[in-house]
Amino acid sequence: MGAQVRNRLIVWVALMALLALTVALTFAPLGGFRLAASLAIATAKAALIYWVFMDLRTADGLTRIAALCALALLAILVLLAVIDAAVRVSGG
Amino acid sequence: MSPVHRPETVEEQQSYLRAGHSLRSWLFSTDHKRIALLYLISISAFFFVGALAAAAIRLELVTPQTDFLTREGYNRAFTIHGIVMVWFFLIPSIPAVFGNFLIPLMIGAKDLAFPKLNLLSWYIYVLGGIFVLYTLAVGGVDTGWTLYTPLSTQFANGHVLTIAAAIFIVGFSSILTGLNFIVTIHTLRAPGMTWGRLPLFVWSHYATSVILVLATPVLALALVLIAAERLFGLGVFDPKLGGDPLLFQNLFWFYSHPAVYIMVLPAMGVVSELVTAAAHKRIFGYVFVAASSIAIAGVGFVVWGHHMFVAGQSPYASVVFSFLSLVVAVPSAIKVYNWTATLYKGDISLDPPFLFAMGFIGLFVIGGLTGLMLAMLAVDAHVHDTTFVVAHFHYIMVGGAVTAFFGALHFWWPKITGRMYNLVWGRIAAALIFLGFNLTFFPQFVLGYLGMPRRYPVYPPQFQWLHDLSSAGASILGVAYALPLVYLVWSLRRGPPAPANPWEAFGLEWTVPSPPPKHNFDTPPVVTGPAYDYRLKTVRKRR
Amino acid sequence: MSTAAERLEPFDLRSQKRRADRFGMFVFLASEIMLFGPLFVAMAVYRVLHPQAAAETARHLNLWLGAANTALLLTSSLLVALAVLAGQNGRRRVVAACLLTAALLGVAFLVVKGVEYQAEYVEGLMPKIGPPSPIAGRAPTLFMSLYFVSTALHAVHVTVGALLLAGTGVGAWSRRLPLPKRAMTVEVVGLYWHLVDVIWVFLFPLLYLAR
Amino acid sequence: MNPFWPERASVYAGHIDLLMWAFTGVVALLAGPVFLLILWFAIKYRRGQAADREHVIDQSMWIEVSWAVIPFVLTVGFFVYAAWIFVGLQRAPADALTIDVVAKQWMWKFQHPEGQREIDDLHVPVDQPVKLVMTSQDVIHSLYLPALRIKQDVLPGRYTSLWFKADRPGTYRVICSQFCGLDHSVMGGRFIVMRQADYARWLATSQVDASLAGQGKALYARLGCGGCHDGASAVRAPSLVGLAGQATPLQDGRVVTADAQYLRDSVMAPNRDVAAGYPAAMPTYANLIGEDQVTALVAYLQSLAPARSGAAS
Repeated sequence: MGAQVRNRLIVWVALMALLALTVALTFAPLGGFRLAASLAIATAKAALIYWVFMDLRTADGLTRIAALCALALLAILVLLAVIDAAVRVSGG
Repeated sequence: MSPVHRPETVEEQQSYLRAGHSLRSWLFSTDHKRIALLYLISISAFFFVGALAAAAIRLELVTPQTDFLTREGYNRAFTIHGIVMVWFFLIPSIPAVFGNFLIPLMIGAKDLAFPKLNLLSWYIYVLGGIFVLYTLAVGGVDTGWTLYTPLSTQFANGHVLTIAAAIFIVGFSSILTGLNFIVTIHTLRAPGMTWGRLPLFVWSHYATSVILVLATPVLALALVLIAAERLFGLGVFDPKLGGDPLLFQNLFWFYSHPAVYIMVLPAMGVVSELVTAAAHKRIFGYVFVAASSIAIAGVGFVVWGHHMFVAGQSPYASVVFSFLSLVVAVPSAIKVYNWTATLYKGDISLDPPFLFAMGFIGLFVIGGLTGLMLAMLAVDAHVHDTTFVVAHFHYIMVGGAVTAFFGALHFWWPKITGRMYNLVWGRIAAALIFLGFNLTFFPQFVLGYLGMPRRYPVYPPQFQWLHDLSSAGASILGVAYALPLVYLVWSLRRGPPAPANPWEAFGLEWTVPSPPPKHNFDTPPVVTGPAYDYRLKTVRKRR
Repeated sequence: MSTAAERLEPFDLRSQKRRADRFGMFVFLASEIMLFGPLFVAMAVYRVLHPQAAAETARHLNLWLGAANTALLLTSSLLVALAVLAGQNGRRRVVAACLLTAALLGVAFLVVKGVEYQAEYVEGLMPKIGPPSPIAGRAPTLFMSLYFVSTALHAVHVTVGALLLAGTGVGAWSRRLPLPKRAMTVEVVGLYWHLVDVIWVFLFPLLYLAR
Repeated sequence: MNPFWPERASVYAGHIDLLMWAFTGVVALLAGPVFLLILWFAIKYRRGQAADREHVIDQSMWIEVSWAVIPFVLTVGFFVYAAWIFVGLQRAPADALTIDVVAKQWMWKFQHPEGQREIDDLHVPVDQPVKLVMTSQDVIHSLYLPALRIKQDVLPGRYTSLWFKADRPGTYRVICSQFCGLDHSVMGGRFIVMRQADYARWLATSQVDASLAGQGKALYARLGCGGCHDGASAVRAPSLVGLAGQATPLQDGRVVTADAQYLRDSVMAPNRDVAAGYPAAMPTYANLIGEDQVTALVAYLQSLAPARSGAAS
C-alpha cells in the first residue's frame, strides 16, 4: 500500500514541476516552437495521470486500447486539420 | 453447437412477457428484452411522424407550384422529416430494438453489461423525443436537417435551440447504447463463443457501437456551438466575427458520414443472418464479412469531405476525400458479393424475411454504386444538392436500412412475441415495399441529373411527370409500410404459437423457447462449433 | 437493497463485473474526449492561421490564475487517486476525507474561474454583453469565443465531477457505500475526475500560453 | 427538350455526360450479376428443389481479393479522369471576362465589368471564357447552372469563383442549390447565352452610367477614401496606386498578394491583415456599404494598377 502511495506522491511532484516548466516557457524566447513544446509537456502530464493515477499500469490490454483509441483518432484529426491550415497559410 | 435438451413445457421458465403485467413492470424493467420492445413502440411512433412529413412533401410535389403547402410549410416539412427520420427512427431502429433484444441471446448472456444504463438510454431517447414533439407543436424549424450556419445561427427564425437540444439529448442515448454493446460483447460472451464464432449480427453491432461512441460527441459539440452562437453571440461560425461557416460543415459531416454507417451497418448484420438462414448454408467468407464491418467503421471516419466538394473546400482536399470514398466502397462490395455467393448451392426458402433480405441487397447495390458516382468530383459538381443525392441516400437508408429493419421484424417476430404471422401477407408486403420504393425513388435519379434541385417545392412544368410518378410510388410505399402493422399486430392475438426455431435457423437465440424466459438461458450455453454450422444434421432434421 | 446476486445480474463473478465497469468507464471517457476533440482542433487550426492575434489576445488572460487552477486540479487528482487506493483497502474515513477535499478543490477551481470571468466581463472581453471590447478585429474575438466555449464546457464538467466526488465521499462516510466491496464506484468517479483534469491540462497551454 | 436528358450548352457538359454514361455502364457491369445471380439462385436452389448442392466452398481468398480489387480498379480510372477535369475547373484562363456575383437572401446580382447590373438573369457571350467571382451578403447560397453541369457554393465573407465557356446560344436556368431560407426555391432566373453581336448590342442598349471601375471610383470619392490614401494626406496610410496584385508585407511578418480577397477584407475587416509599417487605424465599412459596392471598389483599385493606370476612367 505504502509503495503505491509513494508512487502517486512522486507523480504529483513531477506534475507540479511540469506545470512550473510550462509557465516558465511563456517567458522563454522560443517563438514558433512554444506551441509544440507546451503541447509536448501537456502530453507528458496527461500520460503520467493516465499511467499512474488512472492506474493504466495495472490495467489489461483491452482497457488500454479503450483509453488510447479516442486520443489516436483525435491526434489524426488535429494533424490533418493543422496540415490543411498550414498549406493554406503558405499560399498552397 | 451442442444439441439442445430442454424441458418441453414452456411454463417452467416464465416467458419475459408474462413476468409482470403492470405498467411499472414495463416502464422500470431492466430486462433487455422489454427495453427492446419499449424502443420498438417509440421508434414506430416516430416513424409515423416522419412518414407524415414525407407524405406532405410528396403531395406538395405533385404540382409544379406551391398548391398544397406554402414555401415556409414545405421548408419545415422536409426539415422535420429529415431530423425525425435520421435521429429518432433510423439510428436507433435496428441497434436499439434488435441489438438490445438479440445480442445477449446471441452471445449466451443473461443481459447487457449495464442493464440500468440501458433503461436510462431509453428515457433519454424519450426526453429527446419530447423536445422534438414540442418543436413540432410550436411550429417546427426551417433550416433543413443539416442546420448549416450562418442560416441556422443568425437567419433562421424557427425553433433552432429546441431542435438542437432534442438532437443533443438523443445523441447521448446512442452513446450509452453503443457503450453498453461494446462492454457486453467484450465481457459477457458464453464459454466457447470466441470472436471467430460470433454471429455477424454481433460483429456489425460492435463496429456500429465504436462509431456511436466516437462520432456522436462531435455532433453534440457542433450543436453546443450553434446554441452558444445563437444565445451568446460567440462567433465561431460567424464570418463577421472571424469564424468560418465551413468549420460547422466539417464538424457536422465528421459525425454525419459515420452516422450513415451507424444506420447501414446494423442492417448489414441483419442481412448476414437472414441470408444464411434463407440458404441454410454457412456465410461465404465469414472472416471477410466480419472484417469488412470493422473496415467500414474505420475508413468511414476519413471520408466526410465528399459532402463538401462544392462547398468551398480546397480542391486538393476534395481529391483526397474523393479517393478515400472509393476505398470505403470496397468493404461494402465485399459484403454484397459474399451474400450473393452464400446463396449459391443453398437450400433457399422464400419466406418474407428472406424476400426483404434480397430486396436489401438489390437496393443497397444501387445505392452504393450511385454513391460512387457522387464520389466522382466532376459528377458531384453537377448533381450535388439535387434529387439525385436524395435518391442515392434514400436507396441506402430506406431501400437498405428500413428494408432490413422490416426483414429483421419478420425474422425475429416469432422469437420476440411467441406468435407466427401470416406468411402470405408478409410476402405481399415485401413485394409492395420493393415495388413502391423503386417507383418512388428511381425517377428522382433522372430528375436529379435533369437539374432538379433538392428542397424545392416548385419546379419547371416539364418535370411534373417524373414527380407524379414518384408521388404515386410514395402512396404505394405508404400502404406497403402500413401492411405489416396490421398483420403483425393481428398475429399478437390470432397468430398460432411459434415454435422455438420456426426458420430452422442457426444461433443461440433459436435454442431458447419463443418468447424467451426472463433469464434467457436456464443452463448457460457452451459453444463448440463455428457460426452458421448448418452442416450439422440436428438443425436440419427438426420440423 | 436487492440481493447481492441480483445486483451482479448478468455477471457471475464480482471480478468480472469490476473489469466490465472499469472498461465501460474508459469507453465513456473516450466519448468525452471526442466531445472536447473538435475544440482542440479549432484551437490548433486557429494558432496556425492567426499566430499574431493569438499572442495579443492571450495577454488579456490572467496567466497566474490559470496556473493556480491547473495546480488545484492536479492536487485534487492526487487526492482522488489516494482515495481510490484507500477505497480498495476499505479505509472508509480516508476515502471520505480525500474525496470531500478534492470536491472542495473543484469548487475552488470554479470560484477562481468565476473571478477570471468577472475580470474579463469588466474588461469587455465577453462577446455580446458587457462594456465595449478593447480588442477589435475578427481574429481576437474568435480567440475569445473559443476561450469562453471551451472553458465554460469544461467548467460544466468540473461541476458535475465535484458533485459526484462529494456524493461518493458522503456515501463512503455514511457506510451506504460499503467498502471495499463497492470500491469500484470510487474508482469510476475517480476516472471521470482524472479525465476532467487531463482536459484542463491540454486547455491551459492552448489558451493561456499563446502569449 | 429531351425529357430524360438535360440541355447541353458547353463542351465541358459533354465530358460530364460522357463520364456519366460510361460510369452507368460500369454500375450495370458491377450490379447486374448481383441481381441476376440472386434471382437465378432463388429459383434454381429453392428449398425442396432437387439440385446439385455438393462440395460447397465457403472460403476462398483469391475470390474475395478479386471482387474487392476488380471493382476498385474499374472505378479508379473514372476517379482520376473526374478529378483531373474538376481541378481544371478551378483555375480560369487569364483572359476570361470577369463578372462579379453577389448573392443576397433570395436574389442574385450580376455586375458586368462595363457596368451593367442584372438581377437574377445573366447574359453572357458565347464561345468566350467567363469567370464568375462570387460572394454572399448573408447565408451560404450556391450558383448552379445545370446546362453547364457546374455549381459552386457562395460563402459570406469570402470570394469563390467558377468559370465556363458556353458554346451554344440559348436560354437556360440559373438556380440556387444550397438551402438559404424561405424563398430559396424562387431565387433564380434565366441564363442567356448570346452570340457576340447580340451580346454587344445588349451591352449598348442597357443604360449604364459608368463601368464597374467607374462606379468604384465614384464610391471611392463619395466615401472619402482619398482623405487618407491619397499621397498628399497627413494620415499615414498605404498608397493604393498599383497595390492590386502586388506582394504586400503584413505587420505579423506574412507576405500576401493583394488579390480581390485581400482588398475586400481590407475594406470590410481592416485590422485583420494590417499592412507592415502602418497603424491599424482604418475604420470598417462593413455596415456602411454592401458586397456589391465593395466589388465596385475592388474593380476600381484593380484598375489603378500602374501598368494600365492611364485607363482608369
